[in-house]
Amino acid sequence: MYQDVILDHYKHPHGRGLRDGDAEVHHVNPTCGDEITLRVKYDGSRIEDVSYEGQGCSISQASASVLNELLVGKDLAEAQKIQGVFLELMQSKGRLEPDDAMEEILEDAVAFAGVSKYPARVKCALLSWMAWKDATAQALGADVEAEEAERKTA
Amino acid sequence: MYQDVILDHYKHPHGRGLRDGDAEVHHVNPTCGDEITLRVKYDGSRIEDVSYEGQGCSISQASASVLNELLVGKDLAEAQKIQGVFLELMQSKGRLEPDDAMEEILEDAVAFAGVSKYPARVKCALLSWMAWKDATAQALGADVEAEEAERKTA
Amino acid sequence: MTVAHQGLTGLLDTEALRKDFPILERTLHDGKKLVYLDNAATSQTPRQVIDVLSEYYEQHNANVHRGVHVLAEEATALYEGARDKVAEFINAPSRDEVIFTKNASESLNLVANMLGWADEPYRVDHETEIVITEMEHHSNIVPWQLLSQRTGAKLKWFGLTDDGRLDLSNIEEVITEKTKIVSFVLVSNILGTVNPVEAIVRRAQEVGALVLIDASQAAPHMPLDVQALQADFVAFTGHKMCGPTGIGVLWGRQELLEDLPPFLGGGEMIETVSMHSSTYAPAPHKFEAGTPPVAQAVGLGAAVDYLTSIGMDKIAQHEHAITEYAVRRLLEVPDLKIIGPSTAEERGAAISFTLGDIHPHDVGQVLDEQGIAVRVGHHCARPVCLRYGIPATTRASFYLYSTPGEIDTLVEGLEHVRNFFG
Amino acid sequence: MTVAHQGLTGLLDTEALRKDFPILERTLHDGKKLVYLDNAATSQTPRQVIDVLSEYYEQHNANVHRGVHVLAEEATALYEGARDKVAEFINAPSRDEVIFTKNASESLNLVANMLGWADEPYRVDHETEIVITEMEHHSNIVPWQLLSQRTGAKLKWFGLTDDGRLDLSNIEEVITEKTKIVSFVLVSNILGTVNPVEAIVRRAQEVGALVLIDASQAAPHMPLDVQALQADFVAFTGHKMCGPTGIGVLWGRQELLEDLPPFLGGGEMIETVSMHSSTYAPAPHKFEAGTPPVAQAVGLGAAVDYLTSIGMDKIAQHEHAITEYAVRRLLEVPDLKIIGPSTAEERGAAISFTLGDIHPHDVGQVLDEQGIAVRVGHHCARPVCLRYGIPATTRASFYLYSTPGEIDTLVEGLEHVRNFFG
Ligand SMILES: Cc1ncc(COP(=O)(O)O)c(C=O)c1O
Ligand SMILES: Cc1ncc(COP(=O)(O)O)c(C=O)c1O
Repeated sequence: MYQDVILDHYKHPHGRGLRDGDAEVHHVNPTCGDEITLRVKYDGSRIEDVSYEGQGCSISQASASVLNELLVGKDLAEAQKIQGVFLELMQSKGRLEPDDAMEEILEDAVAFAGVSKYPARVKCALLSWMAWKDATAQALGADVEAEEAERKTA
Repeated sequence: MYQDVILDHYKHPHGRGLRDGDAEVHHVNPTCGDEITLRVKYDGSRIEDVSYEGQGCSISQASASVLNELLVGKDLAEAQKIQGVFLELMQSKGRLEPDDAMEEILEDAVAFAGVSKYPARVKCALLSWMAWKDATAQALGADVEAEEAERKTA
Repeated sequence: MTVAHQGLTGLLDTEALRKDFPILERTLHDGKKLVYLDNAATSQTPRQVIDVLSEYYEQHNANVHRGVHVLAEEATALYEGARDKVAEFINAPSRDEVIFTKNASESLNLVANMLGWADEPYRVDHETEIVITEMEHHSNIVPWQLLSQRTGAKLKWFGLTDDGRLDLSNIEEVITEKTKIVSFVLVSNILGTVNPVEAIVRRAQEVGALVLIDASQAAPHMPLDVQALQADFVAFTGHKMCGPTGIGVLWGRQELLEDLPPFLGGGEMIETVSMHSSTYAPAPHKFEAGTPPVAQAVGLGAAVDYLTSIGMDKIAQHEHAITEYAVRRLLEVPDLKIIGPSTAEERGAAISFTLGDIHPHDVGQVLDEQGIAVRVGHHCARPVCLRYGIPATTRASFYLYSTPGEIDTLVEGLEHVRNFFG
Repeated sequence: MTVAHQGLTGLLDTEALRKDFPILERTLHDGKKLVYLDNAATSQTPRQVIDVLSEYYEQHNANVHRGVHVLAEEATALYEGARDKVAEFINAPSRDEVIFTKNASESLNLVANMLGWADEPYRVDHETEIVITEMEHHSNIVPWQLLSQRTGAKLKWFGLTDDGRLDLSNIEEVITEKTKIVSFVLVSNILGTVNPVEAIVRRAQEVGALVLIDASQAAPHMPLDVQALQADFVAFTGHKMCGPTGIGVLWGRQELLEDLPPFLGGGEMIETVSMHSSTYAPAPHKFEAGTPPVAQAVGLGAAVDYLTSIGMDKIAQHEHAITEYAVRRLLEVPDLKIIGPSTAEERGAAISFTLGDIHPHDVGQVLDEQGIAVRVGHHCARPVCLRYGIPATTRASFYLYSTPGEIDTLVEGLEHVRNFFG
C-alpha cells in the first residue's frame, strides 16, 4: 500500500499550514487519534485555498497533501466530483482497478487504491476529505447540499 | 431413584395436614415451585408433632412424610443428629453407600440415597427438612443454635 | 414411517438433517437413544456451527476493530460479516441496527435501561407507564419491575384468557397516553401462543408508545421480518437458533439508537475519551462495550447460514406439522391437559401440559430414564403457572430435527409415567 | 538459541508449548510466519480449550439449572464446575463469589451499577466520590463517568509520573472520607506498569471505601490471589487468558454480593416472580440474568486447567525473562522511546513505544507486512496518550508462548520500518 507517490506526499506535503479561510473544521479519527484542522477559502464557487495542520499516519498526511494539490483552483462542482470518485475508490475494498478515466480525474490520488484493501486505514485516507466536505458545507451553507443533490440526480 | 419406600410414602403420607403448633414456616423451592407449610410443636425439647401441608413432587412429599415418621416423639438433640446425617447423605452426590449404622439412624430415609445423584432433586428431598430446622429455630429461639453449636464441637 | 404418520405433510428430511447434529447420536442410561424435546430451552448445535467456531480460534482469532494486522482484520471482517448476516436474516433496513449482546435477557435489559436514562420524549419516569403481559418470560418481566422501582413508572400488563391467549379486550385501558413502552413476547415459551402483533402495535402507535418484541422463541422457528412487525426493538438469543451460547441480538430502529443513551461503558463503544468526559461511537458500537463475543457472533452467523440454507418457511411448516401431530397424540393421553392453545393454530412448537396430579418433576424424571429430555417447572414464566393455578408444567418443545417418531416415543413414555405413579 | 539469548533464565519450553496453539502455525502474506505480539489485546487459544468447546456442543449442550434430564444435569455440572475451577485459580474463599459475565467490561459496569442502586453504606450519590487512575482502560473509566453523571458523584483520579507509574504522592487528598469506591488496574495494558496494590488498599480501608481491581492484564500472566490482594471486587476477562471470547469474571466478597442489589433482571437470577414483585436468588446467580455463556465458562475452565498445568509462577517467570530481553533489545533501536517503565521491574509483558515521529499506524502496518502482529493506537487508554502528549503508541505484548527469537524478529522489523520511512 505504501506507493512511492504516497511516501513522497508524506515526506513533502503540499500546502501544509493554516492560512486564512472562510471556515475551519477539526476532525479526529477516534480509532487511531489522527487529527486534522482544515480551512477552506472560496472565491464564489472556486476553491481558492485548502490549508491544514494535523498529525497522523503517512496515509492521512499524504491524503491531505494530495487533496490540496487536486482541489485548489477547482470549481466546487468539479471538486465534488473528484471527491466522489475518491470515495468510491476507497470504499472498493481493493476490488476496483483504477482505469485511465479514473486516473485522469484522481491524478496522484489513484495511488491510494491499495489502501482500500485495509479497512482500518480507509478512514485515515478519508479524514481530510471528510473534513474538506464539512468545511465546505459550513463555508457555503445550504447551497452545497442543493448542488450536490442536483449532481446526484443528474 | 424411585424406591418403593419413596413411592409408598408419596402415596400414603404420614401425618399430613396442619395441626396445632408452636411455630409455622412456609418454604418454597423456587426452581420447581414445590411448597411446604410446616408446623412444629414442642414439649420441652421433645418433638410432640410435625404437621405439614404442601404440594410438590413425589420426592418432596415422601421426604416430608418420612420426616414426620422419624422425628415425632424424638428429643431435639437426636432429631438434629438425624437431620445432619440425612443432609450428609443428600449432599453425597451418590458417592455414599449407606451402611447399617446409617440405616439404623435414618430408617426409611436411606431410600433417598439414590436421589443424591440428581442435583436438581436434592433440594426437593431437603425442602421439608430445611423447613423443620427453620420452624424449630423459631419455636425454641436461640437455644437451638447454641445446642447445635455444642453438638458440632462435641 | 408408521401408519400414524401418514398424512403429515410439509416435513423436512430429518433423516438427513439429524446427521448435522452430533449430539443427536448420543445414548443415555445404558443405551437409550436421546429424544431431545427441550428445544425451547436451548437448541442443539450443528456441525456447521461447531466447525466455524473451531476454525475461528485456529485461524483468525484476534481482538476486533482498531487492529492493523492481518488477524485483527480477519476477525473484524468475520465479526462484522456476522452482523450483515443477522441483518439480512431479520430484514433489517440497516446493518447498523443490529447490536450484539450476550443473550436475549441482556437485549431486553438494554432497552429498559436506555429508556430509564433517556431524555424526553423517551424517558420513563414516575408519570409514565410500562406495559407487558402476563405470559412474559422472567427476562421480560424483571427488567421492567426494576425500571419501575427505580423510576416510579407504573407497570401494567395484559392478562390471559383461559385458553392461553392474550386478553386484549381492555387494550385501550392498558395502553394509554401515558404508556412509554409496550414489551411483549411474539411466541410464548411456556404456552406456545403466537401473539397478535398487529393489534398491539397499532394501539401503541396510536398513543406514541415504543414497542419491544421478545422474539426469542420466534427467530429460531419462523421467518422474522422486523420491518413487517413494525416494532421499534426486537430481541432474540443465539443458543435457541442453532447458534452458540453467549450471544444475543437487539435490533432497534436507527433514529432511536442514535437518540438513546448508552448503557454499558467501556472499550469499543467510545469515540473519544478524556478523564473529564467521553463521546460515544455511533450505533451499533455505542451499545457494545468491551471486547464483544466475537467467536459467538461468528457462530451465530454460521447458524443463520445454516437455517437459511434449509429455509425458515420450510422450518415453520415442518414444526407446524409436528406440533399438529403432537397436540393430537398428547390429547389422547388420559388425564393430560394442555396449558395453552389446544390446537396447532397460532401456536409455536412448545407444548406445556399437566398429567393428572403427577408432579412435573416426576414426569420429567421418569421420561429422562427413557432417554426423553423435556423441561419441567415454571419455564421462567411463573406468573403463567399462578394464572392457571398450577405449580409447574411439563413442556415438550420441537425443532427442525424433531420427528413424528419422537412424538410417539414421548406418548409411550407418558403412558409409562402414568402406570408408574398410578 | 542464538548467542544473544544466552543468559536468559526461567524460559518455558516454548517449542513444545507452541504446538498447543494451532494458530501459531499460520503463515501470512505469502508464507511469512505469524509472530503474534498482540497478546494484551487477546491471547491465542490452545487446542485443549478448542476441543473442550467442541465436545461441549457435541455431547453435553443444554440449558443449565432447573433441568431434570441428563444433558441439563451434565451442562449444569460443567458450568458450575468451571466456577469451581475459577474460584480455585484466584483463591476465592467461596465459589459463590465468582460471577460469570460476558467480559471484563461487563464486570466493571456491574460494580458501578450495583453501587449506583445500592442502599447505604455503599450507595454512590452526589455527596460521595469515586476514585480511578489516569492509566485505566476505557472500560474502567467510562462506567464511572456514567455513574458520576447519573448520580452527581465526583470522579477523581491519580495522575502518572513521567516514567509511567501512579503518582500516589497526594493519596490522602485523592482518597478521602467521601470516597465510596476506588477502582484501579493491577497491570496497565498500555504502560505495562504493575501497580502498588497494598498502598492503595490500605488507604481505601482507612476511609472505608470499597476497592475494585481490574485484573484483566494480571490474571493471564501471574498468580492471582484475591485474598492476598484484600480487594472487595476483582474483574478479569477470559479471552486474554487462553479462554474463549464472550466470558468474563467478577469476583466479589460474599457479604457485599449479598447486600448489593441486582443489575440485570431475568431468568436464572430470581428466586420467585409474580407480576407484582420478585425476589432474587443468592449470589452468584443474582447477578447472572438469562442463559449464561455456558460453553464459554466451560472453555474458561479448560483454560484455567491449561494455565495451571504449566504453572502461573512459571508463566510469570517466562514473561519476565522475555520482557527483560525485549526492553534491552528495543532500547537498542535508534529513536525508540518506551512509554512506561523502561526496565522490567514491576512491569507486565506489554511494552508501548514510539519510533521517532513515524506514526504507530505506519509502524504496525509495515511490521504486519513482515508477519509481525502488534497493536497500534491508544489501546483503549487514551488519557495515557494525552498525558504523554502522543497520539498513539505501538505496543508489543507477550505471553507464555512468546520467544526471544520473536523479539529479535520484532527488532529487525523495526529497523526495516525506520529505513522505509527514513
Ligand atoms: C486493563 C484492561 N481492563 C479491561 C479490559 C476490558 O476487557 P474486555 O474488552 O474483555 O471487556 C482490558 C482489555 O481490553 C484491559 O486490558
Ligand atoms: C420468550 C423468551 N424470552 C427470553 C428468553 C431469555 O433468553 P436468554 O436466556 O438467552 O437470555 C427466553 C429463553 O430463555 C425465552 O424463551
